[in-house]
Amino acid sequence: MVKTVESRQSIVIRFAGDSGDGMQLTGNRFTDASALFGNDVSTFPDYPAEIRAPAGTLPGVSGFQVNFSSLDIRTPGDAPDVLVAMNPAALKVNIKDLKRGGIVIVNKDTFTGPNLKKAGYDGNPLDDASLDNYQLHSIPITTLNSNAVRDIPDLNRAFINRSCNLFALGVTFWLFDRPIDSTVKWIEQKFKKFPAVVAQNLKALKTGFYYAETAEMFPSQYVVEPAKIQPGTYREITGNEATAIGLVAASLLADTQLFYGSYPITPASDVLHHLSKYKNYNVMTFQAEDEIAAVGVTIGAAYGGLIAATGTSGPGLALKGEALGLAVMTELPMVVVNVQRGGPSTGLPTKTEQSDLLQAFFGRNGECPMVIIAPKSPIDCFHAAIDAVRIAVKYMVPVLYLSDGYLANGMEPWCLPEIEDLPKIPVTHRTDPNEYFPYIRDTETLARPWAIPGTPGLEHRIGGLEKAEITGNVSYDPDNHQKMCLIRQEKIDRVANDIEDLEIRGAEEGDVLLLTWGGTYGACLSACLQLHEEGHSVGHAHLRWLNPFPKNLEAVLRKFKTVIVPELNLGQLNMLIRARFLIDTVPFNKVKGKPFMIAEVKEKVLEVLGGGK
Amino acid sequence: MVKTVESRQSIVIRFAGDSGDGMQLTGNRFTDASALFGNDVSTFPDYPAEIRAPAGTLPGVSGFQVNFSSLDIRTPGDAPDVLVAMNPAALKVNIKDLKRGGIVIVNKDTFTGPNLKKAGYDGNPLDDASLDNYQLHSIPITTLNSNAVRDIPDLNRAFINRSCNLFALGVTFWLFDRPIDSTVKWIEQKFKKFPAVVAQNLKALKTGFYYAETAEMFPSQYVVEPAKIQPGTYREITGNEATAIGLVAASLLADTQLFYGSYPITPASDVLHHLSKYKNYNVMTFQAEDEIAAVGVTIGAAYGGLIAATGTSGPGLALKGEALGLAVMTELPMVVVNVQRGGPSTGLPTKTEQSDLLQAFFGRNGECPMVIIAPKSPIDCFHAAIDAVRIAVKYMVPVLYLSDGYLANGMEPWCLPEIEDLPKIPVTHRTDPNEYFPYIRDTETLARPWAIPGTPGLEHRIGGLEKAEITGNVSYDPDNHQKMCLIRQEKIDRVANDIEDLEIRGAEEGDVLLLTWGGTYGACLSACLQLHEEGHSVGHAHLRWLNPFPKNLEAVLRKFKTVIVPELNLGQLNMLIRARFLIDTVPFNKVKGKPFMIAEVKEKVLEVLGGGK
Amino acid sequence: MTLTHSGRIPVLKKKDFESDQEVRWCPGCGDYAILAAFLKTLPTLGIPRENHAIISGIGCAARFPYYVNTYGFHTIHGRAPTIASGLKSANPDLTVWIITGDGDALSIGGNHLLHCLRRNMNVNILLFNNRIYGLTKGQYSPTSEKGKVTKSTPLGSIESPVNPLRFAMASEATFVARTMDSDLRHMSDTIRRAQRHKGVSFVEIMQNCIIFNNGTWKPVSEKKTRAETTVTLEQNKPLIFGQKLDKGLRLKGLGAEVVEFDPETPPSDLLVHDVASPSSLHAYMLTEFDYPEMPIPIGVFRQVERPTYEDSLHEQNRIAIENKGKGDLKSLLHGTNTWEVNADGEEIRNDAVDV
Amino acid sequence: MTLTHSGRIPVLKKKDFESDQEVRWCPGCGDYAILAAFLKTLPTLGIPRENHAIISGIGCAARFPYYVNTYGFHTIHGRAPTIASGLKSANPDLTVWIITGDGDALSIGGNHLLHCLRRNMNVNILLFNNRIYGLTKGQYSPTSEKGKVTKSTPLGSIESPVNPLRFAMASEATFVARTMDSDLRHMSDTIRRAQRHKGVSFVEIMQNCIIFNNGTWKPVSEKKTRAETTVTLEQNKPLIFGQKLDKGLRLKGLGAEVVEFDPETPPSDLLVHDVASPSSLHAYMLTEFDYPEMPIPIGVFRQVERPTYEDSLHEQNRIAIENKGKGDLKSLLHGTNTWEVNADGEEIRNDAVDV
Ligand SMILES: Cc1ncc(C[n+]2csc(CCOP(=O)(O)OP(=O)(O)O)c2C)c(N)n1
Ligand SMILES: Cc1ncc(C[n+]2csc(CCOP(=O)(O)OP(=O)(O)O)c2C)c(N)n1
Ligand code: SF4
Ligand code: SF4
Ligand SMILES: [Mg+2]
Ligand SMILES: [Mg+2]
Repeated sequence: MVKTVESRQSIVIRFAGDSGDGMQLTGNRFTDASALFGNDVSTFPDYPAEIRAPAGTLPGVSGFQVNFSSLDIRTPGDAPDVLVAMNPAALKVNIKDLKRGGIVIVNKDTFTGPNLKKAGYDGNPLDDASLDNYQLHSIPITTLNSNAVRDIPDLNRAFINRSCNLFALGVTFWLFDRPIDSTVKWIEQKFKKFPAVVAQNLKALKTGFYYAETAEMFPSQYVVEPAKIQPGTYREITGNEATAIGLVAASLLADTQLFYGSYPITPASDVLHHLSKYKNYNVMTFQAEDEIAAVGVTIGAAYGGLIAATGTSGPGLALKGEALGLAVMTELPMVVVNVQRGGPSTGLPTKTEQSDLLQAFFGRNGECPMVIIAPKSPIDCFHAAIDAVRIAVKYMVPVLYLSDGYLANGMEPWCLPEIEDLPKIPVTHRTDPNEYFPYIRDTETLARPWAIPGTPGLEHRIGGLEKAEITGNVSYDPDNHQKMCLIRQEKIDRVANDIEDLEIRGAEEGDVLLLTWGGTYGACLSACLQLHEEGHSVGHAHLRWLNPFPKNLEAVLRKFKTVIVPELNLGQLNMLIRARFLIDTVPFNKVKGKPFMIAEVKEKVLEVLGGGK
Repeated sequence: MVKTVESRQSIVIRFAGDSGDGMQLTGNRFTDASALFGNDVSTFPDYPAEIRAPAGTLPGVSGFQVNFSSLDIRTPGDAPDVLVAMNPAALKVNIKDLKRGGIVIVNKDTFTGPNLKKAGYDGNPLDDASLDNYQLHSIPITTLNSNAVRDIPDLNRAFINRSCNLFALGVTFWLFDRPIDSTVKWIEQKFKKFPAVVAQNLKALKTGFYYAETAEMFPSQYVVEPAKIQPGTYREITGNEATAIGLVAASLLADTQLFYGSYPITPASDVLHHLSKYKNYNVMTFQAEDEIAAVGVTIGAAYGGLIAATGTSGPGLALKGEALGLAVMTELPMVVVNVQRGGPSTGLPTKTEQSDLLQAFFGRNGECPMVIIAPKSPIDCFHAAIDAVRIAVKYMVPVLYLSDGYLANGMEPWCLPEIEDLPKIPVTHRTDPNEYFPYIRDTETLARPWAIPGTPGLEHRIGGLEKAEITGNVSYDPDNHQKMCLIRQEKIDRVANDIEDLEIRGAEEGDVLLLTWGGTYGACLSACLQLHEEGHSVGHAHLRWLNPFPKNLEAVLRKFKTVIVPELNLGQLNMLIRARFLIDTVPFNKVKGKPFMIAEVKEKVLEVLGGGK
Repeated sequence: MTLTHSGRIPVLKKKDFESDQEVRWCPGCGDYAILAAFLKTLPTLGIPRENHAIISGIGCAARFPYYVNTYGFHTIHGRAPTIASGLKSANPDLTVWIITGDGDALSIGGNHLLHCLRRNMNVNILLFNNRIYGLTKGQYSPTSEKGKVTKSTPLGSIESPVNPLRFAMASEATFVARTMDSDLRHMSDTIRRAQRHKGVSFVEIMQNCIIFNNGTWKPVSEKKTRAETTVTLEQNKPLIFGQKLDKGLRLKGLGAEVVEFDPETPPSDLLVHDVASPSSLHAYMLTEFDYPEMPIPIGVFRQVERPTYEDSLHEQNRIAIENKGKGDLKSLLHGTNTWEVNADGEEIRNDAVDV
Repeated sequence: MTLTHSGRIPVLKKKDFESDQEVRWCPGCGDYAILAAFLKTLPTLGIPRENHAIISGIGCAARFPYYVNTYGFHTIHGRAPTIASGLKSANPDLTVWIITGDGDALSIGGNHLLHCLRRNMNVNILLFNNRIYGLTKGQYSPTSEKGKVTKSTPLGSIESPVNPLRFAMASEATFVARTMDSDLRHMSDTIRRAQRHKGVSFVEIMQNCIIFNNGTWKPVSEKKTRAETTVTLEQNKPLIFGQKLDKGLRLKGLGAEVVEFDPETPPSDLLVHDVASPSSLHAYMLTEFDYPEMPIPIGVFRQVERPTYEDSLHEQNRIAIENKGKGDLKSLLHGTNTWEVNADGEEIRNDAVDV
């Protein structure tokens, strides 16, 4: 058979199997090979529910998706072109996402009675017409793998099937023309203490590779050329790791110790885990007894003069509401990381959502405004964390940092910034007792002085009761209260002087603007650019700062006939925009625990352009 | 001197003095006399900060305001016509509120060096021109009282000044031509074990009365005729008491036991205190260890099939956010009372505010909608509590009930409703195991069945993870999640089928609509009616239900050229209205811990009518 | 409110209590054994299935209710005692179980646990203590040893653990016991005794998390060493342990010491276990014992009687109704101070003057 | 982070610590006496004024920081231990005081108190126990007696109180003491000893709320009965009390009994107080004593040493820096796995393969 090779700009492949099938490992190896090959790569794991489900069931399915491209990738989470499904449950859960006409590779051996039943199939989907819209490749991986490895000396026969994933990886390596050597090296290193395991895995990998080459089952190979990648030093990074590193970087740029108080919660725990490894950066982490304590110790550390941050996810943010009011009242600088997940209540803890925006705005008693920033990509988590610290200490305010599960676990290659390009963060702890008052304000930022315990001559009292304007004494004066409420709002408003203007990509003005925030940035920008290239008058603008809005937001909105606000919630930013600007924006909502796909955004825009429904 | 008598429709008098001066008692006696005289009466206490302040200081001032009228009164909290100030601090704190030209009665003897200093006066306001705009009556009450009572046998000389308040009361009784006999009787009863105290108080009261009559200091007496009061049985009631009674009444109407779980907090504690007295109504009160526990036990009681309610104020509501998400997810019926106070944080705990509306809407993680009702007057607290229970059990949803400090402590005479006019509240605990599923729904209300532990055959599991549509099993299915989020929203929306349409008072359509919610009802309605009578095209509509809005809200709004939204916050309802209807409403905000005065609302309307600033 | 169920209690079997949900713990998790013991014990209690309610917080342990075919409520992290207290107050006839983990109960939920215990709610608390946060994938918990290396403590934890039983004692619990996932019979027995106790029952179950804290209870969980590392508490029996029953515990000042002896002739001054000892010091002392200095006590440490919260709550209502008569809508609305306004607008006081 | 202050410590007087805020407690409130004792003690500690930080929650007691001219933070209800822990971690050189009430500490704040104690944060916790919620005008608290009639319990409370000292002991506190508002000297002395203790110090102060719970500590607060109703704990001294010093405490099994004797010849087997007794049982036993059966112990119950949380926290950083070198921006960004892309778009791995 003549080997045809088709060239593609970009491919999305999803590996799916049981939690025990090693899909995260498989995906990571594929990613590594692709990155080293020179593609732009972006990945997104899709974990099962927080607890192990029985093998073979739908809730037990674990996935890992890799988007690799010869172009600049903006989202790892798009609809896959290829699905590798190690069992019926994996097929069932993931097939809906696959692009029409996409490639499905299954381990045929697992499509047997009990497994099919566990996955809720009545018949065998490999035999009926249900996969007719896809290119199905049904491989008896268990058998082939077992045949290949069973004679390896010292092999632990109980683990014989454990290398099925490497067999599948081999198949995909061939299909996409990836070199296998980096993976070979990795296996040799990783298992060097267990020669039998090395032998088994190598054998499986190679057998898969050669099987695909010789079995004549694929009509062609696909090649994704290396991307034109900007020269520089790269590393791979997830959003959570970038958040952690961003906070540490901010502390170094501010020359002030970092304190992070947190109580573990999915999907925010990794920020704590990462930060606890940075002790030689003098980072202090404090695992608190609950979220209230976590924000409490953070307020204490901020009061003590440190760069203080706390991190959680939605339910934890709800618990922190009361204490955040204290932070607002006492005007202490800190960063409150919230990695959003599916709600309400415990909801879908391992899935992504953008449904805490209004909680971030309003989840506290009284008039209690907070600055809100939302990173737009895993890499931007780094920069947004630095920006959050910069604004917090400059304006003496707590800053809410809204990440989400998609960003948190998504991974991108990161071209490291030049250190010199990261501006210092000036931090001043007041020491001068002359004309010191706890609530005297900087005329530009309205920041009050950061006078920390231990400083001679600045002894003072603060607290959650309303403060008199300058002295900070407790005040029940009616006019003072109104004034202070307005000042706290004004502080937030003035942050607008310090944030970047909104940029428009695609059409500068015209028919439709996509207005986004947070982790939906990539998919929506891609949708916009594709539509624009296809000749449509579509622009895209992205809000990194949600409170305050950038000053030119209204001007940008008014350049377009229609503004679409895509969100992974039921229309939260949409409501804020309508209220502020009285523009009849079009909400575009999805609450499925999953990111937007480029195609669905495009479809929505086309529908609006066509004046459709 | 000839005694002139002027007739007035209504008078607002405020008694103010030190916490120890007995102002609440004085105000209550004046109220009682006025009610018995046949006036419509409405009162509002103004307590000092939560903790005793030193005598004579500004934070130590305590006030009690009585509005008595020959008409139907809608607000006790309007600008006073008369101020009785027992010391300089009381004058300082209250004079700003007095109507121009109003009467000021002071105890001159207290305007001495140390007292003036404690109140922050440089000079003596009785001597300079600062009170020129008022009718000042400066009476040496301490001296006169002491002269009057000092020879009473067995008098405890340490308490000689304790009857100054009754002297002042006597003065006001003469001034407004109130009979003193009910107060005489009250004193005789109250202190019957202490004859010297009876003698002292009676002497002080009468001396004050006769002093006013003979001292020729008032140019005239004022008479407020009895109001045309509807026949019936009356009692006086505060908002908090009405809330408590409303909940008990709902439980009787539902023939189901009431459970109230709460942690004390100003100004909500009295609801707990009242309810704990209703044990012979089989009411269970549970003082929990904190607000989270309070809502937790309430969820448990609702799960157990009772009429369950919990109550708190702003900071406590913040703490309850996470658990309320569970209540929303598990679709259990309960009422969440929130008596709003000044925020953010501890804020102004004894003062009123309407700044928890957005917290009520959005203070929880995820898409987590709740029904919200807000009573409009102390009496309406009774009806709103019943309505809240009715909707909760009919739709199987938690209902947020937003009262405020002004309603909570305000008191009105209440013409008791006929028992037959209170409709029964049907409660069904499912018992039929046929085709039972935990999340099967009523087609009209979308309510799921209330199947309580202990019922044979209905054993099932619920929890905070997302539920599968009908079975209620844990589900991570993406489409199911979106569907369930929409169903939870739809349930709230359908409540609109069950609530009263918005009514318009004043002009039916025209120039300006005042759109209000909560405790500002009375002042704004009065302002509207007065303006309307004065020939302006002004209407008033009041939202008792905030979520969902009544169905005819948009139609009502569109009947007017301009909609003004007066609120004791920085524009919370205003934002919701703008977002929903894209109408350029005009916010009118006050955040001073105090209610609106009729005059300031009128002024605002006139400003808008005049196209002013 | 009292619920009625059909008079006769059907004979129930283990499988009547098994739910149709697939069990979702990691293979080898100690929670399976606890579930098995629980399912085995339930039918022996003589309680109709519908009268059980299992309330849990969040954590691996807290998945428990899904697997038992009774009423079950998987609530939020740390708050199970509050929801259980509300439910039990609403319906004292229910048998209410609280299933919780060391993080759920003692980290975020410590305060509710304290108050639930001192109130003496008649509920049964089973704390699955694996000394780790399982569900969030392995951070140290309030029962983790000092120095414990976990995801959040790469250089070891710096916190002293809290002893759950000591905490329960200080919280005035009326029933305090300890058992372990590796001894099915003892677990089942302890669960049964906890349920039989009228008042709050607190049971620590030493549980293995095979994924994140494997072997944390090794000295006691291994059958072959257990006789030497533990001492089983039995009412009115001397505290004797050891493979050969040749060791015992004896008072020494304000504390105890181990003595060895010939099993044929145990000394007469051995400490005799009494769950209802007049002073709580006996039980408190036992909570201090830790291996290797002392054997780890297993069994019921303390069991005393005190009125339960829900009984007192209902009793106050009963008395109030007896004294004042059952309130109705009319008396509710009228209160104690009303007046009439007649058609002429005259006012007449109805009641005693308000003093 | 370590703060420096001017090398020499000025000689401070009571009035240096008085703030300009007017004190706002009810006339006759026990809090005045506590404030007086505190203000009197502060200058004797040799600590510069700016190095004190007083953190409180919400309640009457919690108003305390306003009246002391140091750093003060009046936080939110129940959370003072968390804010204090953050502050103390940030700056271990500060002398941090936590001022709290029985509701603040043991109702809403019970969990934070537990964890603050077991972590052994080197802070000083003064719990003003008036057995009532003062600020919210008189509801029962977790230390109120069963049967207590209050605004929220017209027929009496149905909850068993928690004993603050027993709770502290179970929470692994390293310093546990009790004093009272009516004994200025003892208060001052106890406050000083609490501050001197390196580690967490927990002091219960029996305080009178004249408005809502007047006389709650009557047996101990009245000078004339105090000698009979209390026993003062002194290190290495036998436990003797009584007007005539004619009563003492003696061990009896696992517990103690009162013996009377001729003051001239006290028996030799009286219980001798040892704050650092090897077993915590000694102190725990003392917490059980209550009048009238036993005299109420006053003084330091227990004081032992354990590394403090904040020291260990900083120590781990020190060691990490020593071992790995102090991290900088470059090492931070690079991490352990980078590759270079050169101008031709070729990729080269920089580091070890990621395993
Ligand atoms: C408010 C909130 N905070 C944090 C979490 C995350 N969380 C879930 S379970 C858990 C701890 C579980 O530990 P444990 O109670 O010991 O149970 P185990 O999993 O070990 O059985 C945490 C921190 C949560 N679900 N909710
Ligand atoms: C979140 C929250 N819940 C409730 C309150 C109301 N509150 C203030 S102080 C207090 C209890 C005070 O009792 P305690 O701690 O004993 O202090 P005391 O006033 O007796 O000194 C309560 C319930 C509050 N301020 N915040
Ligand atoms: S993580 Fe540990 S506790 Fe949780 S299910 Fe797995 S083994 Fe059990
Ligand atoms: S209410 Fe009680 S505790 Fe509070 S200030 Fe008054 S006397 Fe003191
Ligand atoms: Mg655990
Ligand atoms: Mg108290």
